[in-house]
Amino acid sequence: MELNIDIVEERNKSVVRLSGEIDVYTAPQLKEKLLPLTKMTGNEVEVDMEFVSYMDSTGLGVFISALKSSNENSSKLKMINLSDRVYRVFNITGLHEIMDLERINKVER
Amino acid sequence: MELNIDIVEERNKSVVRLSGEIDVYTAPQLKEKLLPLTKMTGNEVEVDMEFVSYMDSTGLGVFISALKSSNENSSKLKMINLSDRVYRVFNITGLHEIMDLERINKVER
Amino acid sequence: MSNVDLIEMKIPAKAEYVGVIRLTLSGIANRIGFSYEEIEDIKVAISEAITNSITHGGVKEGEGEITISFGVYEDRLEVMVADDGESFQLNEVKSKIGPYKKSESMEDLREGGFGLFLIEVLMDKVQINNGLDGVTVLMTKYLNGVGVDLDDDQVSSQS
Amino acid sequence: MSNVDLIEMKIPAKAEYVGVIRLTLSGIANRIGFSYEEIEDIKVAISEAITNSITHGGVKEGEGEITISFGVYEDRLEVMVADDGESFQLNEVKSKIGPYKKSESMEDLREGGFGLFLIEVLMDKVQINNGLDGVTVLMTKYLNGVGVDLDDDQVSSQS
Ligand SMILES: Nc1ncnc2c1ncn2[C@@H]1O[C@H](COP(=O)(O)OP(=O)(O)O)[C@@H](O)[C@H]1O
Ligand SMILES: Nc1ncnc2c1ncn2[C@@H]1O[C@H](COP(=O)(O)OP(=O)(O)O)[C@@H](O)[C@H]1O
Repeated sequence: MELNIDIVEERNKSVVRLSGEIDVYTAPQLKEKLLPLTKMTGNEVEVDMEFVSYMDSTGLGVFISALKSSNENSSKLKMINLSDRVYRVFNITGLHEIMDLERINKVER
Repeated sequence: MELNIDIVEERNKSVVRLSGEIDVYTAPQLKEKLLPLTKMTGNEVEVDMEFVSYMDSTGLGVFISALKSSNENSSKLKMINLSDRVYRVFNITGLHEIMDLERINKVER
Repeated sequence: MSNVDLIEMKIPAKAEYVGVIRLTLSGIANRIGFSYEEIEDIKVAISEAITNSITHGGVKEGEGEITISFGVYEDRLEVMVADDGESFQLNEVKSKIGPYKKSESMEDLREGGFGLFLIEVLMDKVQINNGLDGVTVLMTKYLNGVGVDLDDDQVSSQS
Repeated sequence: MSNVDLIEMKIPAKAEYVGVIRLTLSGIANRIGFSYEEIEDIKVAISEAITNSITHGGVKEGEGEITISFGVYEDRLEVMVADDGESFQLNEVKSKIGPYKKSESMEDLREGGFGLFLIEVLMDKVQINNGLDGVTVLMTKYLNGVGVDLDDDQVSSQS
């Protein structure tokens, strides 16, 4: 019932490793850590979601504002290793059409 | 929140493999399956508790009546692969003194 | 013996307790016999309803109370989420929710409005009641995944 | 803002719901910061209290209701289990419970009576109230495992 957020900074790239649940309780922490990374021009932000066991619309909200910010600041946002469960939430809401998503063991966008 | 009870009959020996939780909901099923095995004279009843994730006093009640029955019917009752959690409940209540218990990775009686 | 078991919970309107309700729900849904996938879907739907009560209920964070009722039937689960906050214009809101549409430009992309939509997609039947003293969301999920229309308003008549 | 969060649950007095309460409890205790071992201990204590309400509450299986209240404090968890069944002679019972004693012969070995004893050992503070309309067990577990005696009767005054 917590969300661990691990950030590794590489050259022009930030890798964000999440593990736990993204809900109304944890989404604010995620937003606070993720948004600054998308504000660095030219930065490639890769969010590894392999160990995200739960996500609802509060998570979508965070990724939508991160996407907007990355568009405004010419950075890139990519979510990788999405489980079927997590992908399902993006997919039902149609957001898979505008987000750069890579499913676990399945390449899609 | 269920208890799976698997019984393998060998020569003069019954191996009972439990997995799940032993509580007020599942204890009656366990009693129903375990007691008849202790009623066979000379039978050796071995209960493998490795995958028991939870047990409370309702489980103790079942094992006490099985022990009584095995004493009356000259059979043997032995519990093996007890996790620390499960052993703790026998231990606190002092029942480890009269039961044949073998802890997981630790030999005791 | 009645043909429904009612489980009622009251929690503070605080974000940190949504996860607790998900755990309770998983136990109840498991008892009824829902699959892992179905349980995960119901978890999202209930979390959305509770999240709305917390964020839109109109109460200061931590001051309101949310009531969650689980109606356990043989063939279905009914979940009611009720807050004691402000009501809202359902029709106005309904015109705004739904999936992302390609026509939306990136700049206008809304960051919310997916919660009620997810509830509708993930559950078989949804009923929203706007009272003077808060919003009540009644959600039904059938065991076989098919939303048969039966006379099943036992929980709703309680609200 | 008060310094306690109250979570209240009502369940049918049926064996199948004890596991649901354990799940809820694990979420709440985890929030407070209890260790895995401590959470498992509290699970046993609460299950014992609910089991007693189901089996000794004097109601026909499936007809009574059990109320479980969780009082979430910074330094402790208070859990109250209350049934609407019959009361009992606490003093008479107290003389019978306890751990197994070597003096007991195998034939006389009691098959029950370990529930209340486990509650007392596993929790830091236990208070049993015998009302006219049922039994209330109030259990407290402190975060650091030490049962400091503070003025902490907020939940009990509710019963
Ligand atoms: N419990 C509630 N109390 C008051 N208003 C609500 C409630 N639930 C939903 N609403 C209204 O419905 C709108 C749509 O909700 P939803 O689809 O969950 O999206 P979001 O919560 O992201 O805005 C909310 O913005 C709010 O105006
Ligand atoms: N909620 C309750 N309602 C009525 N009697 C109770 C309740 N809880 C405990 N008791 C009484 O206390 C006795 C001891 O309980 P316990 O130690 O849990 O052992 P057991 O339940 O195995 O008998 C019970 O046998 C019963 O007589």
